[in-house]
Amino acid sequence: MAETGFLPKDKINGFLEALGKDSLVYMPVLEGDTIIFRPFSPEKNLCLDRPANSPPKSVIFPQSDVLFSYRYEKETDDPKKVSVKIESHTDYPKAVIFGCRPCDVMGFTVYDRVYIEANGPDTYYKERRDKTAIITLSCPVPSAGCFCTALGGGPANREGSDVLMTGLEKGFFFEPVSEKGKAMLSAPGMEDGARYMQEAQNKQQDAYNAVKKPFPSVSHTELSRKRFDLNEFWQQAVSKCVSCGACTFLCPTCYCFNFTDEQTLESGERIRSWDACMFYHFTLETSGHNPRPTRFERYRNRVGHKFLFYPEKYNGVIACSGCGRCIRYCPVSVDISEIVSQLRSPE
Amino acid sequence: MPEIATQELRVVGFLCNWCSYGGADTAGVSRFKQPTDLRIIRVPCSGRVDPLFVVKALLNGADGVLVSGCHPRDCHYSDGNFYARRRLEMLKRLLPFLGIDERRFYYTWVSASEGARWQQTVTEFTNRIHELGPLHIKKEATP
Amino acid sequence: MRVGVFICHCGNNIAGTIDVARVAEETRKIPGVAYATTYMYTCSEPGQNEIKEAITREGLDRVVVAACSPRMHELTFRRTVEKAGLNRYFFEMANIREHISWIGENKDLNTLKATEAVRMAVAKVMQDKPLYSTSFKVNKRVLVIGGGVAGMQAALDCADGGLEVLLVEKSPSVGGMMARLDKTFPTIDCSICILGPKMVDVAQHDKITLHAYSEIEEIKGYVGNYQIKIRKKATYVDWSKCTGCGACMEKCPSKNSYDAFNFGVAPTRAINIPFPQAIPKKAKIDPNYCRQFVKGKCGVCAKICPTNAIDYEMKDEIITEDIGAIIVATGYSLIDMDKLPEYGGGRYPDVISGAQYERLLNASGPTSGHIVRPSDHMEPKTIAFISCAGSRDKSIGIPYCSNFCCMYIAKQAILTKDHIPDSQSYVFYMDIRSPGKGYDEFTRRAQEEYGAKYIRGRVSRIYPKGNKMVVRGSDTLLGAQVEVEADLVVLGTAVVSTPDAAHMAEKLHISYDTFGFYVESHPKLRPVETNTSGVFLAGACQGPKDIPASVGQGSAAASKVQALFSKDMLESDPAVARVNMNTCVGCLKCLKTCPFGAIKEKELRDGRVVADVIETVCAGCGVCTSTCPCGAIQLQHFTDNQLLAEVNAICRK
Amino acid sequence: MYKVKADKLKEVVTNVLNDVDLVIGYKQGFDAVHATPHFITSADQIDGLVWNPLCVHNLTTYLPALKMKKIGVIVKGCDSRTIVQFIQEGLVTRENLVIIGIPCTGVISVNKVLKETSRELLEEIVFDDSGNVTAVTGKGRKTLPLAELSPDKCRTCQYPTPLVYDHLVGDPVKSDKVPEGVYADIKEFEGKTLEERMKYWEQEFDRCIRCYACRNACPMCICQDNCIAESRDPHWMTQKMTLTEKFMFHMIHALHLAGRCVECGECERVCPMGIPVNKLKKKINQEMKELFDYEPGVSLDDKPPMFMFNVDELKIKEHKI
Repeated sequence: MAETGFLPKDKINGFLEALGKDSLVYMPVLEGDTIIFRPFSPEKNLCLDRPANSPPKSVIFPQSDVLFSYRYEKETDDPKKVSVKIESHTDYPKAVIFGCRPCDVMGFTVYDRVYIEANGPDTYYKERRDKTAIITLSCPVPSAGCFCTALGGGPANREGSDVLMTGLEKGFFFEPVSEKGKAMLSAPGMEDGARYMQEAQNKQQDAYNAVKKPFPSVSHTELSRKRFDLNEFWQQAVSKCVSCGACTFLCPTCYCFNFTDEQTLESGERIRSWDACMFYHFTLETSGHNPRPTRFERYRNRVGHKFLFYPEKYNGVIACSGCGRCIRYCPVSVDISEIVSQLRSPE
Repeated sequence: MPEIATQELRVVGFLCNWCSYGGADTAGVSRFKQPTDLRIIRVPCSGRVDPLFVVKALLNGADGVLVSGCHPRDCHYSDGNFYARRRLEMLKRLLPFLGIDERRFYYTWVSASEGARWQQTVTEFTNRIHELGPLHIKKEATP
Repeated sequence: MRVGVFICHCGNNIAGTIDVARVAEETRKIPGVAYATTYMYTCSEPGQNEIKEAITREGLDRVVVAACSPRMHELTFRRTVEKAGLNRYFFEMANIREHISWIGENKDLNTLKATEAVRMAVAKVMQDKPLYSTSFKVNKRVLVIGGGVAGMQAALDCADGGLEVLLVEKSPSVGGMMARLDKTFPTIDCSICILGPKMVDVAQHDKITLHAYSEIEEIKGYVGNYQIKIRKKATYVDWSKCTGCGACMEKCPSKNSYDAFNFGVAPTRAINIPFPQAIPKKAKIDPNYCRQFVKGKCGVCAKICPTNAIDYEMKDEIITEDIGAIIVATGYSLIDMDKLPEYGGGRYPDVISGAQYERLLNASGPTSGHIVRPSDHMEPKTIAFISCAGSRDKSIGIPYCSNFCCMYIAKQAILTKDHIPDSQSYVFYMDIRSPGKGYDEFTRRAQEEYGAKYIRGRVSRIYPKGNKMVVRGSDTLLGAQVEVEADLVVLGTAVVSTPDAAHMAEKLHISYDTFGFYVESHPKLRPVETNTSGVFLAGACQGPKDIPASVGQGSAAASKVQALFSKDMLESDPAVARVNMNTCVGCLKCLKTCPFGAIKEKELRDGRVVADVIETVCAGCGVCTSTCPCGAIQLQHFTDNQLLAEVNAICRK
Repeated sequence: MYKVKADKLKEVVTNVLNDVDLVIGYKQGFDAVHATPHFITSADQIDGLVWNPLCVHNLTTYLPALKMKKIGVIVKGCDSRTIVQFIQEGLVTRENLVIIGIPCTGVISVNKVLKETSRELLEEIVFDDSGNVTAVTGKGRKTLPLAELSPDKCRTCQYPTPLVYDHLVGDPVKSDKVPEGVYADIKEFEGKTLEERMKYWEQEFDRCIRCYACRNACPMCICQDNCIAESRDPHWMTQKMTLTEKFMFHMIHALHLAGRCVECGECERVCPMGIPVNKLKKKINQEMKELFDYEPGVSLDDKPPMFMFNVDELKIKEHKI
């Protein structure tokens, strides 16, 4: 049994179709100029040229998720008696994420600590996570704003993936990371990867070197608390922020959510939907008071959560994978890497 | 809750209390027979009808929406229907751009005394919606 | 929530074409509904008692009645639930009669529709919030606009009831149209003789303040608390000094001023007292004709005035008053004869209007009651009267009947015979409209006793021939063409609204119809109220009316005001717009669009500016709510959520 | 040319800064092809100011929130329309504004540049006076006329020179674009059948992630934190990610901008999912012009048509069923 695999370019569709037999396969699809993860179908325009605009986090952590629905039922004899029937929806299908990037997967490892390890598993998350296999593509070249290497990751980081693919001239080199991954080596069209190992490693090394490093490395202990607490610093840094949710909703490591109940006359649903600390409502209290009324306070929280609070709670792990999306897609180009390096530089 | 009878389509009407709702009453008092698809929502004035109500209805299952107020100059609140006229006209012209047949939305003026005009409006509009058939807007979204 | 639903049979009116039991059964399945039943006549007293009992027995906190139109019984049932201790706004009506049982033929579909109508009402009532009206003080002064017979009657009745009255008349004297009539039908009373005393009462009543030759400049506020501005137009005569001796009028050298009071039958002086019985009997200068104004020199009146009342420098004066209610009695006008070219009105001097003829008949008129024709001052022997001159004529946009022309033409025919025994009157009519006590007998007398020849048919053309006017028309009874060679033609010109009717309506925030007549709240049941509380209608400003009708409506309006003022405090309607100051972004688009100026800016402690509703001014149209982008201003009882609840109840994906 | 203007601009800003709390301009962004808003409160920041076709942002979007402060702001022709609209709606205090206008010869569309350079990492981008743009990547250099790289709004721009300003940096520029061109894209889209249009919007809106970038970047979206897309009272929308809800949100956005959208295109530029958000508003604007001869943000004494009326509407005819 081979250690690694190789999948010729022309075998991809067959490979995905095979996967599709027992699971829902999501792949990056090009729509106009936008790349977005969509369920596999041969007609769709698979695109691996660059990271998708939005990470595949919604596959495991849907943007809006009906946790359960409920129905009121009347007892016909006595219209005053009402009973409630609750129905939960956790029978998720097996899923495969194909062609996401190491920085995307790292997001799931960030969630795992919170939703599985820390305080008892969140069934909705865990169920999907367990049933999902992740086939990651190592990045051939960095995109504008990428800084994964500065955060200990890299274009070929294996953490969290089941398989790491590396795009080569004639096809894709497969390195299994988990048992799920190993199983894929026996997929139809898969060849032994041994003779492609070297080419792949060179590719991965070149990519690693190409990624820009705004700072050599970062740990939450190095950041200046003093500057972090200084309002003027943030006003200066992010007064231009328009306080939209693009950064958080595109972020592979952001995992905040909100609950809402939606009710009709007879029935209702409890919905868990993404929330963003950049939104005014995120901290708005019923009284009307808002502890984070201004935009810079909200942005400070975002940086704080990723580079201070999370690491403090989860032995030093930074909750940012350096995918650069928040920089690339920010309406006003707020650059988190620049802000972090400013927090890093000595007082 | 009985399901919508198969031959019926969903037609929603926003009627101002003073003229058109009264006109519908008059039609009733005069026993002017009408199709039964229409469901009437009473508002104080056509000026109260935010075009978004029409959109909301159409996106959420209505096959046709009808808004009716006092004739221009006869508004109970003197100006309400003048605002309505501009805003609803704007919406009517936008709908086809979205791919929704503008004939699914109709706004008009019926006074409290115009029972016959009301009967004619409801009948013709309902028939029109039946010609156009149900409005299909895709409902599911990919995660 | 525990909603109670009461479905009315309305005898067979509803139960005949809707399976009400089925509706109740389906409604019972809705979780929020604790009780649903049917009742034969829910609006009957036992029906209402059933609701009250159910509220206590079943512990209901919201009520829906599915029956007739809320326009019929909403108030009734609101009181019912209130009596049972619920807030009156925890109530909704589903209109399953006018909108369903009476118009739908298929019983199953009707039943389905009714079920959904109830469902919508339940959804709405569950979103309803309790509303409480606030009370405010009433200023018990009345403004009466217009000093015609209707306005004077209203003013006198209010004043006699002890209310303080401001009477504003735009011409120099009260009296209006009636003061210009010669006699009144059907009694042939002298018009001014019976009106004069009323005019004097108005002048002398210590509760009435008369502002003649004045106009309403501005009206602000709301029922119980209006602030008004009155423009007292410059008369160039100090009325506090003027004794009405008339010396100025005799000596005034500019003798060709237009005489509005006499409908321009003959000229008058630039300084004049409109008529002998004028109230107030004061002189005023018409600067369009007065030499002092036109040529810049004259000053005769100033010289001869025994009390030095003349003041050429006088300016309009604006006075402000606070009042609590308004009676509008602005009267009517007559259509301009130029608009009737086929009759040659305006073109031929001997074609005149009925109003002008009144002045010719009148003893104190310009001809001292001698009927002479304008062209050559000869006494006419053949007089043709033409009714419906403009009235009931769609082609010039007057489809309605002017109400009293038939009667006054009959009267004028009779008076003509009295004045000129050897005269012959012809009356062209479409059909004779003479309802009312003694009216029909009167028109018959004109024909039978006074020999007026009535010809049924429209006049097609009038043209001069020698010194006669040829009136050509068709006699539809004989089915023949007729031609009458008349010395004088009198047109029963159509009654139209006053030129500034629309303008006044906008000041008052009341609606007016396409003809400019003011619209009453209900054509049958609220004939003197308008849709703006505190504003009432009297007389022909609401539509053509004869004298008794106008007087009656004047009294009716007065009694409405008396009733309104019988309380010291009024309750405001709580179903008005309300602003959520936390979410209002202060764009003030609501302020720009509010038809009533009911929204003002308000600065909060933190300097934020938000919108603020003046509850008593807000009429509850909801334009602001559909204008506000962030839903911060919500019309109570018709909030977005309440309407959305109804939409969601019927539009489900 | 740009260099010269930039220097002139710095002079003006230096003076303006004396009597305002803040001047909003542009500085270089995180990479070669991005500029970013520059909030200048002290003289030492002026040096960072840049002026070139990378200055795409509509900086006026910050103004309503700063209504109480005295602000200097740098505007292109298109941006200036926003201020005109603000004034029409009373959303800013003119006295508190110092408007520094720059006659504009067009900006770039980052997306178009990236496409032309097959999304290689850009090392440098050069704008020369002949109106050419040279993009330098690891793979080499590519030179194209600015016109080919500019966003669609520039290609039909009618107002290159600011319509309202206190200082004008550089000489006024006349538009060489035909007015008819402005709504060409709308007319073209209307060539589609109803079904095609519906399908189009369903596909586009389906990508929406409701991040509200379009809303927050929109200068005319004055509700911002109080948008009804997120509120429960009124409760127009749920937080579900169904197509219906996404559709509804974009309708709210479009209808609330009816007769107000100045077509700065920010909503579309900032959309991370490449949704043509501006199209609906352009369509409405086309109708506003047709119905009320009204064009948002071009004349200080116009009134927005949705907040007024004529008793007799010349262009609105009674409809047949």
